Amino acid sequence: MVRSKHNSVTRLKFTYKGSEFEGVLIAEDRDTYLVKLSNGYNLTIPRDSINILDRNELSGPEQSESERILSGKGKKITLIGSGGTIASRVDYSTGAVKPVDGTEFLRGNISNFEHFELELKILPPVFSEDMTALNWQTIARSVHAGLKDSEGVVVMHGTDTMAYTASALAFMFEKQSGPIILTGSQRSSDRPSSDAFLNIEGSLEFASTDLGEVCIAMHKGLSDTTINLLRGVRTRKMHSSRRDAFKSIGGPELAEYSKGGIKFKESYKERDDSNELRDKLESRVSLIYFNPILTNEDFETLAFNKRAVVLAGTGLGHVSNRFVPTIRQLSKSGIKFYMTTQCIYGSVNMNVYSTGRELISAGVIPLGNMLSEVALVKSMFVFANYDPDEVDRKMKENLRGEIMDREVPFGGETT
Amino acid sequence: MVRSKHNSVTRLKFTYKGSEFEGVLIAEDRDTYLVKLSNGYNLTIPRDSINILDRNELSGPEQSESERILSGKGKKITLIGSGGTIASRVDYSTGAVKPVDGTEFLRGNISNFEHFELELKILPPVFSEDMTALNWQTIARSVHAGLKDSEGVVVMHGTDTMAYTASALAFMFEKQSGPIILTGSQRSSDRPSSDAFLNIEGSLEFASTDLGEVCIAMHKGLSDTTINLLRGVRTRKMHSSRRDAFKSIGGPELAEYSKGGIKFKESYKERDDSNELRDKLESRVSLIYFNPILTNEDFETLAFNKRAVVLAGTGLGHVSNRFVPTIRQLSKSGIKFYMTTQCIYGSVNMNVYSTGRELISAGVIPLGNMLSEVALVKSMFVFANYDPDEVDRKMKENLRGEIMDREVPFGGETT
Amino acid sequence: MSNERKQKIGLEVHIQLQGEKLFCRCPTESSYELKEVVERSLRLSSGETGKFDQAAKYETQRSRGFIYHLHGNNCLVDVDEEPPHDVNNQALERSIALSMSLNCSIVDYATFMRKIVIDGSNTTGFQRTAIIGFGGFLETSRGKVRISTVCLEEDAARKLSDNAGAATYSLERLGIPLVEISTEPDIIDAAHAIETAEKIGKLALLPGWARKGAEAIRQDVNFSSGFGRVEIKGVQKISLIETCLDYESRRHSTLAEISSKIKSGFDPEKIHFIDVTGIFEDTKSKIILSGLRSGNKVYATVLPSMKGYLKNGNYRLGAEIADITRLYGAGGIMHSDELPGYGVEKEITPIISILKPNKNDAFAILVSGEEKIQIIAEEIRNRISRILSLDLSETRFVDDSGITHYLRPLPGRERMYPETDVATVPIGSSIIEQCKKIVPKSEDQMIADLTKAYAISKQDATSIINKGFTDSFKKLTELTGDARLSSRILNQLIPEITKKGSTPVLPGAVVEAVEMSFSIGIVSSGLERALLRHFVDGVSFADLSGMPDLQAVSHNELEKIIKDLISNENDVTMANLIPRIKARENRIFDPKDAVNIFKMLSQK
Amino acid sequence: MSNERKQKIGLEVHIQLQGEKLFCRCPTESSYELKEVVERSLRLSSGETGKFDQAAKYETQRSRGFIYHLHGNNCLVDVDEEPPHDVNNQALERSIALSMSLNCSIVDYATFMRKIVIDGSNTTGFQRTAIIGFGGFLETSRGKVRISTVCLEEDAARKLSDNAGAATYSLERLGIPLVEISTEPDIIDAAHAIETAEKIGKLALLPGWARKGAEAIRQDVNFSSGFGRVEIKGVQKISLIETCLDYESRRHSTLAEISSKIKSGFDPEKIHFIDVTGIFEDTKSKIILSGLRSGNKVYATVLPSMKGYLKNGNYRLGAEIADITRLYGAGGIMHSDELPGYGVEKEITPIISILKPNKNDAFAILVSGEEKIQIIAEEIRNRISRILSLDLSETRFVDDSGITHYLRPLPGRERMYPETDVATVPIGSSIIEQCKKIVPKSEDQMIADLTKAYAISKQDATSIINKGFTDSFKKLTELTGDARLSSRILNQLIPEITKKGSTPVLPGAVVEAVEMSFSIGIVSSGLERALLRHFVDGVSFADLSGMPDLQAVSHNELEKIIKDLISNENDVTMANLIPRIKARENRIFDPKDAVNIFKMLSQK
Repeated sequence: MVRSKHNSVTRLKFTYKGSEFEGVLIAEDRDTYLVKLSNGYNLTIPRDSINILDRNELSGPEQSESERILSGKGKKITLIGSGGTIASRVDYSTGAVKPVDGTEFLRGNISNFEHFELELKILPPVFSEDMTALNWQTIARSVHAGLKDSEGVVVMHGTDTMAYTASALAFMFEKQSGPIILTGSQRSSDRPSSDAFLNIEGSLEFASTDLGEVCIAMHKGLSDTTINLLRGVRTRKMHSSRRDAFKSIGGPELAEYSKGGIKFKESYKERDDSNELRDKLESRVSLIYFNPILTNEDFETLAFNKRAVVLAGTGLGHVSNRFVPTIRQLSKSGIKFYMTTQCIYGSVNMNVYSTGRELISAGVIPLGNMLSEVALVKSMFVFANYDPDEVDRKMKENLRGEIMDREVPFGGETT
Repeated sequence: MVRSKHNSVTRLKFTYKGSEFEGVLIAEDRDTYLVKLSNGYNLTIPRDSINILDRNELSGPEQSESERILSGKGKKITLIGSGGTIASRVDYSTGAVKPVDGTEFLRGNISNFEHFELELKILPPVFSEDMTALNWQTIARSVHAGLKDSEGVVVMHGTDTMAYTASALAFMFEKQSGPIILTGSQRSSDRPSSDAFLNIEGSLEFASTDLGEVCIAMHKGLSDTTINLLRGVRTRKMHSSRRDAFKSIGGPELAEYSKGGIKFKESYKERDDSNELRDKLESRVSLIYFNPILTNEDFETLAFNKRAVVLAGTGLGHVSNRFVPTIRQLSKSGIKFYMTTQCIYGSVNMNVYSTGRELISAGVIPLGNMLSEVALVKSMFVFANYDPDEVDRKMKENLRGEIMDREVPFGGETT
Repeated sequence: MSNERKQKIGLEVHIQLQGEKLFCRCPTESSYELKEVVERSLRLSSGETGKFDQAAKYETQRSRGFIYHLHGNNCLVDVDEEPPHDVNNQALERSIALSMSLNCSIVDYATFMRKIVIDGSNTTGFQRTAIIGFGGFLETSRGKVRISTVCLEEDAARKLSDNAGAATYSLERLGIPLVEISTEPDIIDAAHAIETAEKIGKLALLPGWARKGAEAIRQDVNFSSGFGRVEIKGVQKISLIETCLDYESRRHSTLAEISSKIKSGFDPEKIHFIDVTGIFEDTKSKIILSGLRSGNKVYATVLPSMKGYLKNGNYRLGAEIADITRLYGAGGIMHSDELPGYGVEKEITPIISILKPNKNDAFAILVSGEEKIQIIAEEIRNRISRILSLDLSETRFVDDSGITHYLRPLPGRERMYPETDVATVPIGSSIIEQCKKIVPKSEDQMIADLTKAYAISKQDATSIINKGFTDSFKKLTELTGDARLSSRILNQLIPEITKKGSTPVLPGAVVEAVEMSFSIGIVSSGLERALLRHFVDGVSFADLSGMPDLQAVSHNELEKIIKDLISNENDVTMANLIPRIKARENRIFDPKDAVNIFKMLSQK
Repeated sequence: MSNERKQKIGLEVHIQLQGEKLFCRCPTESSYELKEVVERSLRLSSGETGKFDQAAKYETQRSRGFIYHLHGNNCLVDVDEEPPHDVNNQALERSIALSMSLNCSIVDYATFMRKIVIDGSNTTGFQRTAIIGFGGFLETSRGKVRISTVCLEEDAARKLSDNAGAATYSLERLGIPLVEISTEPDIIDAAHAIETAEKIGKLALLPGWARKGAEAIRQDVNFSSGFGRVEIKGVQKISLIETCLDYESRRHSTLAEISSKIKSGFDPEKIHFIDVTGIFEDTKSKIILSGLRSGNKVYATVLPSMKGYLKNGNYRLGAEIADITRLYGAGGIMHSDELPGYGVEKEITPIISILKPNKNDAFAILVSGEEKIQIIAEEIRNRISRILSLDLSETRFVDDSGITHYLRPLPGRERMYPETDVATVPIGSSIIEQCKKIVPKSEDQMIADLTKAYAISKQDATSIINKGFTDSFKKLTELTGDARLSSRILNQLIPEITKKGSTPVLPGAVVEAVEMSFSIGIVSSGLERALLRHFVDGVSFADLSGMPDLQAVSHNELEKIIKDLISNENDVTMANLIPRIKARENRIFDPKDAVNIFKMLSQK
């Protein structure tokens, strides 16, 4: 996907290998021109092979300014664009992709456009992989403002780190007066097959329920028929490219949306009467993904000067016994260690094997079936908002559904 | 699971809270005695509450020495015990767990015991989570010796890092004259419900085929009915505790074993005429599991002084753009960066988004759908056995089935 | 019975606690909906010291597959796919409190261990159990019965069916906290056993800790008459205690008789099954024919010196043998004491000519699969030898008619070893203090307390307590200020409503209805009528509020009525006052108040 | 035709390359087994510059769901669940080589772009395509035909069915590399078009690069007679080229006639559908009845000034309208030029009284769903306006009978934009050199080469080349040393075997059989007989080796026979020598050799 903002058009007339062409210049670099010919075809031409007969700068087509608020007849929903391909659109004349500037891009593309009063807020676009705690805070404040004057909020987000952002928002909102739904697209919006529109359609429906949780809404399967509602703190991107990449880990989805409407499948927290945002986040935390090659030195570096270290251990929650003395020592110095499993599915249980018991005695605290990434984000929230003598209890406590007491061997995908 | 080697038995006669008891001392620590009463029940008693009337040291029951080789009528298979709960057995009198010392523990517990001539080799037991490259080499040499005088080898291994070991063996064996099957147990062998025996039963069957690959054989589902044969370099432990935790990622299993026999489902490499072991491994490699909180300093430390760095990036293979200058610089200094996806399922593709293209230009090499952990182990093999100008090509080349060209959206579990 | 003196009776009372399961957070209750099916097998580490438990070993020899049905209250822990979670704190505290009420010492640590059970009733192959209390006693009408231990354990799965190939279990019961209370053999007779069982059961039942339902409290009965201990499993109904003790006692004495008569002539090696399938090719026995059609064979064996003891008056050695063959899925036997019979007649002579029994020998015919006939023979030899040497110790089970059957040998101590997946729980002083607050009182104590505090009859108090209505009774009395009225509502009105109405009414609903009634002005004396109309006839409170026979006439109104009577009806006297008022007024009034008013007004 | 002069004809030839797909590693071939079904919809980013492609926009207006059937040669890429992999190198090289053989310039970079196609035939909503060569030419018997471009693109999915609700596609064809060769409109007539198409097709067919099968090579025909360009899609059979060009040419000239006659009187705004369902309540028309039962309504509209032009002799304006209504799933129309008919008779008068058509106006009846009647009316107004203003440019498709139908407007350039998921591939000198080595020769050149090298007839060479037997021919000739024999075996014997035998025989098998025959001593002159016996009669080589009429008599043996003849039969002469030998010997012998031996011996 090309992202560009230039709006003027350069028309070229040239010869190349003895043939004469006309076209529009789409891009150029040190060596080549990328030209769109008058028959629509694109050609990449070396600078030294082109013979330009005529070059003509034209100002590009006017962007029609869309209304910022479109009054449907239904509930007011705030749409927040935080970046990612979902909140962008393609200019077919050049193939360039730009952020949307109004809700008009949804008209005709989602079937429930007229059922809502939509307000669009565009934050400075950030690639999903570039999101940091600062961006989470910016989004959180924007969501907070959105909740104040609408029934629910839909955040359009890049998919790469969407689950991290969802966790961050989930912890930061102690109370929320409406649903906070994150959605994205796995097929970029510059293709007709994009999953973006059905994801937004479903998200708007979810955003108008009485849900009081931060959730992710994405495709359930490969068909454009069903959108899953997934609890943010139990969701992980499990495939790099499929549109059904987002999976609820260890339990079923909360709800499904299809043309037949919404079907809730699990109990959920209902929305609160007011909003309470605690947007402080501690950044001195780290995630150590244990592997047999990890050196003691690297382990120490990753833990050093941190307040909390989340270990993604093997199996039921183990790291090599060679790290036990280091952990014991750092633990005594005040660094907190929390154990999760790199298996992704299932819970840690550090009573079963002696290594687990050793680690507990060295100071490691098991976090049940909390996902490693969620534990990392949770530690940022807990360490910024609670006293040091409360942090362990808070980390172990189920604050937002991030820990599941029960994992059942039926219904939904369990591994 | 308690591991102990003491063989003598201490009989106690004592009073506790006014009642008189007799029993066997199972364990004692600073504060307590753990006693097995004559009715079988266990009691933990504080030292200061017990009044010992009589203490009697007896030598424990004799261990009957099992034959090391048991001659069934079938193919010769070498069983290697490398540690883990699978190759251990419980002493019901004390609950202590000890490594097996012969194949007798299988008699009556696997249905095909008489079909093979089994030889057991016990390596010094290592907890799965403590395995290092040195252990992989030890196991590899033992397997190599086993292949020389048997039809196939079954390695009993702890499950936590079994997939790492399987990958290491897969790369180290350029040629193998028979199947190399790793197996373990998710339910420890000290319980009647252990999955160990059916796993071994299936492994022996797989080890007597014409397979020329390193595979993992574990339960297919929650029932004790079917054992999966999984290609070592495409397998990951996906659940901390379920017996069907091991999953083939991105493609179906190679074969299944049930009482009906073996059913091959995919094409596989057949065994070679001879063995070729390349057991050198480079340890100056590391795995960086990208997350939004990862600092530039920690990133640099993990890469510094390494020969190869495997990045577990987000989505199609991204890390934050803030690492691009660091990667570019370290890359110029000779450190190799390889990209995999932390989604686990699916392939990286760094052409789609500008971050990916930036990372490629900074020197990062995408590894298709190779698993992060497998890429790490592969880099250890490649950097120890190939010239620097060959390493990139070898990393990208599909050596043992670790890269899949095609991922299909049907058949088997795909995410 | 002549040997009643020598009898020793002990009980193990098992009480299911309601709430969550012992080692996971699944609820103990569940709608019975099949969610998933899992197939398993269980194995023992053999090649061990060789001393592993004989009961477990016995089950291994019967090795089959197990099929488990999973329900809504099952999770990975139940199906042995996840280690146990922390122990259920509420269950632990209640088991401690129960131990305390049984005057036990409480352990300093709850140490869970694994008791190997490989009949499939536990998916793990073991049951987790811990001693919580020991060395206690229970007061009974016939003296103290000592309590040896109180254990906290997991309940087992419920068996749905048991075929030769596989046993099927439902898992919804697995893992429910079970308090096991074992007495010493201090119990005198069946009646005493029943009293003891009931007293123990009520300790958990009355405070509402026990689950509801038939299987929530089960007894195992231990019995001995000098020939070894018999453990009788699964005596769910209290009423079965007497029947099965009676049966077992008779069984022991007749076996002692048999033993004294034939012990010397018994040579176990003569029990040896011979394939006689050929003889039955055109048999008229439907039982045998159907067995042959399933691919089985017909076997026959001599039963040495047993002629006349297999089924003859009280002698029932045949049943002891059939218990074995049925356990191995081979059906019962046909033996010479009952032949000809079952359609077997013409085959008898050829069988005798093959078996060549001696004069005192009996013989038996058995239809069985070829693969298990050897092990069945071995088991019969062992068991008859033990019986005739009067070692009757074994585990039995009781059927619905109170008859006991052989189940397996007694478990030994070998089958227990530490459950290291569960951390040992220290029971410190803060837990002890917490538990002391909730120690259940005995039923007698509760009745005495209630009778005293509310001045109700012992009968009413007993009924309230046993119905679990104590809380409702207290609330009702607070509302009505009348303990007897409250007792009447709970003990008489609720059954009446339930009898007349279509659905049973719960005390909670009645308390609410009383509250509502008072709020709309219904008076105490109209209360029972109001409740009947509401619950039985479906009259709404809005309608009830308009019914005069439920409302009271106020003092002022009453005064006005009487004044009016006096002024208009000259013949009003103290004697006819009440009927006269009633003739004018449908609502309820206080007659005493009326008399006083009349007195006052007439004095003026 | 009078206006043949003005006609311009161009071709787009599409050739499927066999091997792997263009952007994934799936094979192009697959057993047709349904593996999975996926449902999709396609959308265009609207709210854009407003200039997005009209063909694409048109499809959006017909928006429906798409159902995709996945097969064994589909992967995540095909179903748009994974970005494209690297371009298939073999396909790229072959497309370059084909460009070279068409005398094209080769681009310096293969730049893939996305051509939006949202009729569902591509799961992505676009087709990936890149220009590989341009500015070339093809020599034909009637002069050079210029080649404008050679593109490498993905083939589309195959449509299985097309209902109002959803179109269903099978994906096994999607992504197969397709070389698209576009000519300039230099083609003179249908015969010339056929020659051109065949010459281009054979460039890929003869070296075995093209897939086998009916759809492996398809043509689109571009036609213009001065009223705009018509692109006729899907002319799979070469034979249809002539029929459809003929049809289209006539269509243009009659439309020109119609236009000149009624253009001035046409007011598009008069086309307006009125709901006349009420009139048809008890209609006898089965078509309309069945439409009503499906919940549709009946509409009628005036067709201004069209009376006599809808279906009258060559005039077929009705078909032009029906093409539209059918595309929207509304079935055809019934119009006044053919009414009464279709069971519609009594309804005509009421309709006329509602529509009130003018004298020259026609009218039409249509059964349609209510939701789409407006868009159908709009499309009819637009299309008829364009036709009458003689802008006939559009995309059409040809049916099996060679008749063309309206498909959609011509695509515009707007619908192409860069495919950034695929890195631009530089075509450097090493690739160019590699490709030069494999440039396919034209058929004429190949025939000339083969004729010259093997001294076989041009007819035989043509046949060998066109059957793809060149390699087998060369191998055979190496074995037999006799090119004509080899040609005879391939061109005559194989068809004969195939005709007589049950299954067709492949040249590879024949070459193997020849090798085998020689190894067991069968001589060249017996070869054809041996092959017939082997393939048709199933005679094994072991049996063949014993058949004398396939074996040769050696020189020495022949000498012995002739010596014997001479000594025993005095009347042997040169003239009767051969018959005399044959009478004695079944095996084959060389008559010349016999004559020489006889000469030599008689000279002695």
